[in-house]
Amino acid sequence: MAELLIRNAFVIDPLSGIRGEIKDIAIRDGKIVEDTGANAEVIDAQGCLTLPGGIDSHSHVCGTKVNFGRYMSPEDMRAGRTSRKGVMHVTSGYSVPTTFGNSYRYSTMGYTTVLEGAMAPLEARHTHEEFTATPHQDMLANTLFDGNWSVMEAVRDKDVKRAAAVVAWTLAAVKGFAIKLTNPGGTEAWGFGKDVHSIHDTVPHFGVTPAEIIDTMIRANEILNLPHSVHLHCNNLGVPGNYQTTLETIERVPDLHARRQTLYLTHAQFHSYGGSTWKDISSKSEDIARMVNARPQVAIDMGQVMFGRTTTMTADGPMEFKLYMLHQNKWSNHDVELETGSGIIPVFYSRKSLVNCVMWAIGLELALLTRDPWQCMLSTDNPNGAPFIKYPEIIALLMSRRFRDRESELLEPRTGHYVPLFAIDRELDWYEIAVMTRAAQAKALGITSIGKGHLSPGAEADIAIYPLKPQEIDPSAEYKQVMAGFGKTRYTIKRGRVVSRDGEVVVEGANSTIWTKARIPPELDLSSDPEFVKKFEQYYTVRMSNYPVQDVYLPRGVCIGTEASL
Amino acid sequence: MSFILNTGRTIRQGSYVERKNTPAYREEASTLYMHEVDMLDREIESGDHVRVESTQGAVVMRVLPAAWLSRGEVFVCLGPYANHLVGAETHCTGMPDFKDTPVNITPTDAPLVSVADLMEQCGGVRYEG
Amino acid sequence: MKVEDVVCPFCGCLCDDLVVEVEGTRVVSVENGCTLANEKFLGDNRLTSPIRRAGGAWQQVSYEEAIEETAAILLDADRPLLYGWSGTHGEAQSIGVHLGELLGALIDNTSTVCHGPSIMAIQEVGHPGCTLGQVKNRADVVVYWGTNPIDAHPRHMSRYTTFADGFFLTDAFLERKVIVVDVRKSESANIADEFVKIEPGGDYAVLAALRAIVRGKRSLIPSFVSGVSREQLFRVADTLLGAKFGAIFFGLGLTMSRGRYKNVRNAIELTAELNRHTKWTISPMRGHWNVYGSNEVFTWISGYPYAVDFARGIAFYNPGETTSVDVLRRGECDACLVVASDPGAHFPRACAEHLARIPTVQIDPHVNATTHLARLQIPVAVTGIDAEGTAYRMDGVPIRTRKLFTGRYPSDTDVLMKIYDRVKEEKGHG
Amino acid sequence: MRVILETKPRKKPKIPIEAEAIIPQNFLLKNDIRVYEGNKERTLDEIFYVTTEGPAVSADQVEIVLSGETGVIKRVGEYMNAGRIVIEGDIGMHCGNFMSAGEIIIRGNADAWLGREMRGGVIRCEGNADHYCGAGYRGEKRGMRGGTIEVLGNAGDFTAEYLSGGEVRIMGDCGDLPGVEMRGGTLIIGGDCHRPCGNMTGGTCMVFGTARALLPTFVNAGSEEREFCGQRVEMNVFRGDVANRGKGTLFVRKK
Repeated sequence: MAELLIRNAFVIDPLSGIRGEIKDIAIRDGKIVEDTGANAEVIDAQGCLTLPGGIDSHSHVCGTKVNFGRYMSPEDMRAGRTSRKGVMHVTSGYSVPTTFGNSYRYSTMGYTTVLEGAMAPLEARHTHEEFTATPHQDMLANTLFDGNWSVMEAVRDKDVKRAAAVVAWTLAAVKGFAIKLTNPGGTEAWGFGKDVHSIHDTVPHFGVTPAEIIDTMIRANEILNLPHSVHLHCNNLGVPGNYQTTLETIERVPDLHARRQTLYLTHAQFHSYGGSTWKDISSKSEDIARMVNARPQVAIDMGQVMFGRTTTMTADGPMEFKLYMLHQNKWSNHDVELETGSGIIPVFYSRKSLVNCVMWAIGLELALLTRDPWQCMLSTDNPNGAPFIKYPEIIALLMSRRFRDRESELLEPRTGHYVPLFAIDRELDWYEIAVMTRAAQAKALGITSIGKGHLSPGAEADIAIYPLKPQEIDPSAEYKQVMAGFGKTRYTIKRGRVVSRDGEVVVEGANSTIWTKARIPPELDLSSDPEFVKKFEQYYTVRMSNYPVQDVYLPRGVCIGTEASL
Repeated sequence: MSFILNTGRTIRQGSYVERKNTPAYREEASTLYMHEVDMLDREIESGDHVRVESTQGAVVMRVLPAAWLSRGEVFVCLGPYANHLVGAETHCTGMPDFKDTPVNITPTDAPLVSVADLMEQCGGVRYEG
Repeated sequence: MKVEDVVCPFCGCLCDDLVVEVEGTRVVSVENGCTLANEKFLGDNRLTSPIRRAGGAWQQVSYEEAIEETAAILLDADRPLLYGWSGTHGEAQSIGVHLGELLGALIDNTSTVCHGPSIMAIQEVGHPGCTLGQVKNRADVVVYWGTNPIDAHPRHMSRYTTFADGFFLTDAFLERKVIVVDVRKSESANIADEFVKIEPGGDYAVLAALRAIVRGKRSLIPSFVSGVSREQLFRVADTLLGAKFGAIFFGLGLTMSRGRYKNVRNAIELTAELNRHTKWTISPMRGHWNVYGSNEVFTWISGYPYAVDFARGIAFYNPGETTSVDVLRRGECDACLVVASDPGAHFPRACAEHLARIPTVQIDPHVNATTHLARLQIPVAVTGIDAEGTAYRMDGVPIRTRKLFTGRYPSDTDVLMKIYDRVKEEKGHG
Repeated sequence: MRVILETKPRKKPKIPIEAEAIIPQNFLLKNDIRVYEGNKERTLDEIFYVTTEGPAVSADQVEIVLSGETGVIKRVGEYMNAGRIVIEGDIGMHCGNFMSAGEIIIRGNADAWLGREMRGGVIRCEGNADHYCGAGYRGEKRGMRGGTIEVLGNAGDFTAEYLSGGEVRIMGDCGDLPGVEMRGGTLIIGGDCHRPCGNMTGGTCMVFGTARALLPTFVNAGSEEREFCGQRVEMNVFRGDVANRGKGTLFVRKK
């Protein structure tokens, strides 16, 4: 029996209602327990900030397009390289690090669970292969349904049960976790070089609208009783004036779930633009936040942009092409038959660019203007807004008005005219940061019941101990210390075992992959539906029997089973 | 040099690729395709053996006519015979000049050699287990 | 026993609809396969046990001895090269990369003499591509440039392009236009709607001209560009612009000819330019069935798709410097492990000579040209026949190959893992 | 201070040495200088006979002289910012990578990537330079950005690829695609070359010999006189590369 006792920890555990108190944490066999025996190994936390392991509910770290981001960018690979050392493998890359690079960096920051934001079902095997090479985090995969022909046909036929059946079959087949819609309808239109420009545009050939896809999938999701809600990347990402689309989308969301949101809107920053061109782009964060505040059924993540170079990558193929025409740098695109698309381009967010400054401000504003931190999660849509290694800096900006003011002096001078940020006094506290970086994620993803995001007995012993003493420092003034502290834990503990210490990775690690399987009545099982099978064999280029991801790809799979309400 | 050697895949080369020590592979990999007019010029008949020489080395091949080539170009499927002629200079791209090696071609009575012979010429020891 | 939906481990098409009949430890028939597939499945030219060269003769050795000796050779080397990888499954490739980092070795895959230049071009300008089903279901114009699928990828046209009916094209052969561009009139050119014959080495100029035409600069174009008439260039450009969905597939005619990756870059930039008007994608015709997998695996572990040098602990990449042909030509490496490929046959003579000079170990099921150059060969199971594992199709779609029977050979994974463990034992964690 | 490094005989002489530590500023600081032979780390005196003469108080007073089998030594002068390196014979790849100031003299030939991503200073190669002289790194958008490279002999293919500042002067011939992707700076080719300036977007290239296989996507913009080695030469002026919305200038000697 492996036992570990953490003493004198300054614990914030929002899901357990602990808002900051000195406590001991007892661990046995990877789980939190009431107490340990006399022989437990002891870590003295010395009053340091101790939180459940960080959870990133939207990040791009594994799979086809992420790896293509590496493949096409030797210049990014050489920008961050470490040698093989001890238990650590070689790492390369700055904005799109290698799998081990991602894993070690997340681990050093106290993150123990990461959701890959977009997995094309046809290429799911690839995502799972990379998951196993990301050893320090438990992984989950959002599964793309935005351009899924079978879904759109069900939507057209107003057959929500059929849509649910497609989702159930696909998630189980590809070992996915949740429904992801990226620019719903737009990725199919992009198959012929087109896009949709509002939620009421008709998707060519299929005769459905993004709004109908979103509505149907929300209901299908709840019929299947999946742990997470629909995870939506709204239409019109990055387009000036797109906040209208975002508002319209949020307005439609019914309140269907008691314990979590009904719709998760990811990287909200990219969807909160006013103006009509890049010249008059402005922040509409106040409108978005007001809407979110009024709709507890919605949760968002920030999609914060930070200055510097990065790589953008998304299933939103048409958006990336637009971005390519602006930047004229490299452009990769990868459409996936019957399912979705994707695009990748490198970008540089500059303080000299008004547009970039406005984007930077919007992310922070959304976090500061959303009243309930459980509704707004901290993210950069890694690596789209910035690599996730910028999280500590974002935390410091949210906790310190002084830091924001100091930053404002470095921005393009007109920025203040286009954004409300510098009129906002709010400074987030330790508790709110704890919510926004783990507890809210666990709740939003629906994984608290498998012991994620909290430290109550029975929970997974995923713990981050930061070299920060909340009782001694003033984050508003000492923001640099906050930044440094969140950048490198004293200890990151994964399933009861110390995996990194003071920035040094100390074990090879072995993670789990969390997936969902909804049980549906046999008559809705598509694997024996002649119509579905026929179309599959006709239009896909792989045989249906070669499509599902075999169990061997999930050496430590954790399946969350649900019963569909059908 | 009077011809440009182009190399590429053929379906027969692919078929025998895992049986490189068989006569069938040897036959395919040592076949040199040449424009018929070039053959006439040099008094080469279909099936004749020729000595093909580049700056890197020389190897005996068997000529077949090809209407699909331009004059001055010859084609040999990729493999050890063609590679006996191709240089290892890559222009710092990693890729040798597989598509444009200048060669001289002269008729010969010498026999075709086997893959094992070629590898022995490179310093290897033939395995015939 | 008949096994359905078998995945073919020959070319990058990775056809997965074969029906293979197995009797005991032998394949007796193959349905749906092309000639190449049939030869692969029915082929019976296995090396039966590990062999070692002792002076001028060969002797059989045990697997244990062979593995021990391989580890010793690699540990003894100051600049070992681990080459090949495209003919095995991803799990084995992964062990290979980790072995490389442990040893401080150079590791390279067969892209180096295949689509390496395509990767270099993609690293300059990106890659607007798609999965093959997009082409099958949508493409009304298909271009094959410097590639001859009929010989190299025999079912490409019937599964994905010319003859493949799709969702938006119910009679592909009639509705789809096929253009072939090559320096020679290949078999594939014979069935094209339009054949563009280019002078050798002229691809770059022709692609540049097409880019200019697509941008509306027709007046600039001389009457002939590398042997192609202005009229034909205009006609081709109009076809490209008139497509609803176009797909370019290119081969070694671009990557191996003069200009190398700059040819590919020009083709990619033409594709990007065309996307301002209509939908176009471009894809390399990858050769080995799992060469793309080796690029993927190398990339997620090391950051680079091929030609990775771990000599300094970190991963360093620079084709031309860290590529196998260059390293062998310069006589740099002092030991070589060849896995699932045949550099003896497919590298220039000077490279084969260096392989013969240094201790070369080959892990491969068959006797091939490299066998004669090696000091040691360890036979393994053939992935897709008596071993299984992950492969990536030419368009990046990962498919799990099947194991049709359990034979007497260990898999690449088994052998490599033992070598890795042995090396790790010697090196420790440090 | 003068540091003389003469190579020692090695058991495996073809294994390249990586010696980015051989730069004047390092010898001034008397760092424990390490080089690499394949995957093995070596002290400087395992590879070289080292002689040091005289004092120096700043890096610009340091001169390093390399002699012997130096053609396999890579990365000499990388990140050099002052002083002088003289190579008596040939030098390996990547000599003068990222160099920002100072001077490198090569009496023999230079291997590939001479002055890769150079920022400033002077490299003078009295023999030939191999491929990618004055070029950049894979995937980067800029090659050499400043300084001067002068090659008295010939240069290989892809010379000055992605050149974006400074001057590359090749007195002899160049191979294929010199100035390809060029976006700034000046490339001067005294002799012949093949397909100059493909896809260029900016900068100036002058070819005083014969430019073979000139690409069809350059617009003729008249003629001008230019001076080369004290001679006035009548040049055709081209703008391009039109395939790439380019605004570069290519001068080619009139026949």
